[in-house]
Amino acid sequence: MKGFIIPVLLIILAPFIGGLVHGLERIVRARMQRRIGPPLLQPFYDFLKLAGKRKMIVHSAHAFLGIMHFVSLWFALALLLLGGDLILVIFLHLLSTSLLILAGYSTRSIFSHLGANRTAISILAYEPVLIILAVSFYLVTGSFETAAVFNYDKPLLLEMPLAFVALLLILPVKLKKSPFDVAEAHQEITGGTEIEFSGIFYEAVYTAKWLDYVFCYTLVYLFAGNNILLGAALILFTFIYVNALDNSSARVNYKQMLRFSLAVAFSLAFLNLILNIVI
Amino acid sequence: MGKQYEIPLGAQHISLLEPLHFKFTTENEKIISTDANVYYVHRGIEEACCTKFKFRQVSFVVGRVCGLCSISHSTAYSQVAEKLVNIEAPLRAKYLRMLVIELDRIHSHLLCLSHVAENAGFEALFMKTMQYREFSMEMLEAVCGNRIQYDFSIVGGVARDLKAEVAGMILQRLKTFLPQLDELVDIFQNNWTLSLKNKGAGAITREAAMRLNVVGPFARAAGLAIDVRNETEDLLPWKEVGFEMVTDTTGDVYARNMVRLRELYISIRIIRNIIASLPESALVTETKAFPDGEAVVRLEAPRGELFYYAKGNKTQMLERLKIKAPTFSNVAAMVEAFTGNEYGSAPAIIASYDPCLSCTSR
Amino acid sequence: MNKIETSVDSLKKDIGAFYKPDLHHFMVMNAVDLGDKIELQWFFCNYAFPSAVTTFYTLISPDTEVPDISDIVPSAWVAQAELADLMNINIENTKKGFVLEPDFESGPLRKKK
Amino acid sequence: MKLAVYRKKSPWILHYNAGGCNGCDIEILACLGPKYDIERFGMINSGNPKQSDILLVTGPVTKRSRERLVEVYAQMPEPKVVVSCGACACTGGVFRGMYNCEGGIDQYIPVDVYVCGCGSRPEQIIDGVIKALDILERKTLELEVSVRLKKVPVEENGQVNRREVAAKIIHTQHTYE
Repeated sequence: MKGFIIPVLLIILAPFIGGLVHGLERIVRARMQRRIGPPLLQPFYDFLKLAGKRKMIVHSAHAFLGIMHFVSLWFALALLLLGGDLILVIFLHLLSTSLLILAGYSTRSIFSHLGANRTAISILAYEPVLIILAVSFYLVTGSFETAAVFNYDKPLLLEMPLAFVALLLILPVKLKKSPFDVAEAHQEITGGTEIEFSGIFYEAVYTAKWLDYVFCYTLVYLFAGNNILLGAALILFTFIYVNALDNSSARVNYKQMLRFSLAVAFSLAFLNLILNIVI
Repeated sequence: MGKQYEIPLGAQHISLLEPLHFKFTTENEKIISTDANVYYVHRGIEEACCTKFKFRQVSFVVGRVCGLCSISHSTAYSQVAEKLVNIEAPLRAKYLRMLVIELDRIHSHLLCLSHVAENAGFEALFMKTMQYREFSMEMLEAVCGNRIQYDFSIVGGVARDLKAEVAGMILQRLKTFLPQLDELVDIFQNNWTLSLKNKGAGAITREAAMRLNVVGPFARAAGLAIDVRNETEDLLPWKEVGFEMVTDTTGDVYARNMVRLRELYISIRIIRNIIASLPESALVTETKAFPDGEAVVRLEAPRGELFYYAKGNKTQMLERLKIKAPTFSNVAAMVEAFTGNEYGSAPAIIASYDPCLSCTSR
Repeated sequence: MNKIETSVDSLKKDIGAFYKPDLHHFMVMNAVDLGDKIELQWFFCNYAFPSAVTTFYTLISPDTEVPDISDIVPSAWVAQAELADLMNINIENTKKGFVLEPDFESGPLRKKK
Repeated sequence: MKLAVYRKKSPWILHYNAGGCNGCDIEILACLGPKYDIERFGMINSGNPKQSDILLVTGPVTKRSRERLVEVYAQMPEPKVVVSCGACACTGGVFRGMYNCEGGIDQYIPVDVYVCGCGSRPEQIIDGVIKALDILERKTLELEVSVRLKKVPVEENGQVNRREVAAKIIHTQHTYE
């Protein structure tokens, strides 16, 4: 029973944890830029403020798709933490992103369309690597279930180091950080798909970003097996790496991103897969 | 053939400081043609200068044409008015004008560079450049009394003197700024992702620059050596204080950044030479004459050649004042240089033109 | 300032004979209202001798159609469009409305009668 | 739970230049930099009208930018405040009375805080925004209650006469608590 309580607690608290991570990240980024930065609870202040704003919607389907994006992402996260099938988790995650893309296409704003286009392209950049990662996990642990990974007694990092590097390379795409934040690209398309959301409906998209943090860092944690200390160390390392990369690079365009992630990250993951098969 | 999208950029957009509207026709995010609307900021200053303000007041009004290069505008106007009333500014006033113009150039170029960095998605470099830029704002405040809108140059001379302790402070701050500038050059030159974004983007050839009469760092980056400071005219003795032409060859965003950064070294040298050899004389040449005849003046503002034409009729009011701002000459080339680039680079390209539309439309 | 007089008919011929893209730099086109006539000016300067400004000028009446020089000097369309609006003169191939809004009386720089 | 308290802690800024000289705009940019760092108050330069709370406007309203100004203002969801930065945005400044200027943004949209100066210093702008936050907190949700038609629509030739209906709507005054 004890092994059941922690995932459920994590699932319920996921938005709070994600918000805290986001707040911490804003402080870390500000300190890296020699600024003071906002308070730690700033994302929650934003959340509560947005709840009190007037609700303006473009059309009801658009708002509904935004909320469903949040809900389905939470489902994907729940399944990941409860030890579900990794392939299913990845495809649920894909579903939630597709809902956001649909929302982006459903308005008439050109920036929203461009954002949806670019989100679709970034899916193309990171999704193959995630699938190969899932297959590698299967080859090592003998099961697609994440429960098997959580209970695996050796750190997976040592068995599939190249896959971890590949994951590190695609994380900026997923978390929308420079140099691969083409889907959000504030200076080019002012937020892309989220441009037409406002008030409480923007909150859904904003909170979904927090869930994405928890989702990504859980993926990182998978590499530690059942070693909690190593997992925490990996998460901390990834956190600092992502922010340092964000602060030391400009945004590349989507073609360069696609080329880089398919040529480097994908081939690293594939090489790792072959090594796992051979050994 | 893909589907063609029309992407509007402006009049309100986060990557733009001022209202400016571009309409890009794109195919798979590649820009095919561009349409520009640059006259959002037209206020009618030329008319007001000839009907509402006396000719001595106009130097304060033309400073408000543009907040970034207000000293260039008021200096250029002061010079053209001095030509009309047949006086010459004292030598010390000329040196002080050059000092403030160069300080202003440092702040303007650093602002442009930080804006390029932000529009390229490099937030940390934006913050760094803005931090280093603050010193020039503080120095301008110490010399002129205001962070922007200096009202320093008046008809006949300058309004304030340079105190010895302020001069010492400038030299000291320049000493701390120099290693910071080296650091910026290093980042702009060697950062890999920034060069992916900047190299080859928004390029213009030397021939096209000549054909379209481009001025300023935009032209110098393409290899066209045009700089009004290179003239040996007696209006402002640039060559005495160590001016040197900076040019590059490729004409893309990267070259424009490099030209701006290298010009900063020249500006620092000029400021040091001015402070070292500041002549003693009066600050203002007094006269009671009224403007008569017509005159033209050219001056190198941070963005390029500034041109003033004035005509007087022996009264307090001018007959005609024509202002040609640097960006005005560049509009035609700006529209052309987008073609063939990614839409993703467009904000960085716009920032690298360093457009000043309040100058252009007045 | 080196002033050369020209006329509306011979303008394109004169500028075409004078202007060399690799030698001359077109700065701006200007107009001054002299009451019943308008003085049009075209300013050029030389890359090699930058302090020498050459001006072509001509006097026209307000309803004359001015030839378009943008086939000789490609960047001249900006200056022409601005002047057509602000001075309310007719320039060949130039539409009004580039600077001013349609609801505004044209020619704000003209002398008030 | 009173949500109005949190408006004060997370104001998102939208900046629009309605025809100024760029002086105040670069000072707003300087506010974002490390020396003044307005992000420590939770402010973000959001650039998207639909997600902003504070509209920072600079410059006298020129004839071509006035429609964009009103449009940007209308796209922002309530509660919202408007801060006019600089002498030109407040009264028209040196440009007052020029033929293409309207002289002050309060001719078109309601202004809550006027920040003086030519150009406004970053300290002044931050001070003005902090003042605007107090006003933002006091704005009530009554602003967003849509006005219902009290009377039966007038039918004329089988069609609703919208102009007459609009004339008969009783406008409710926005009130502060």
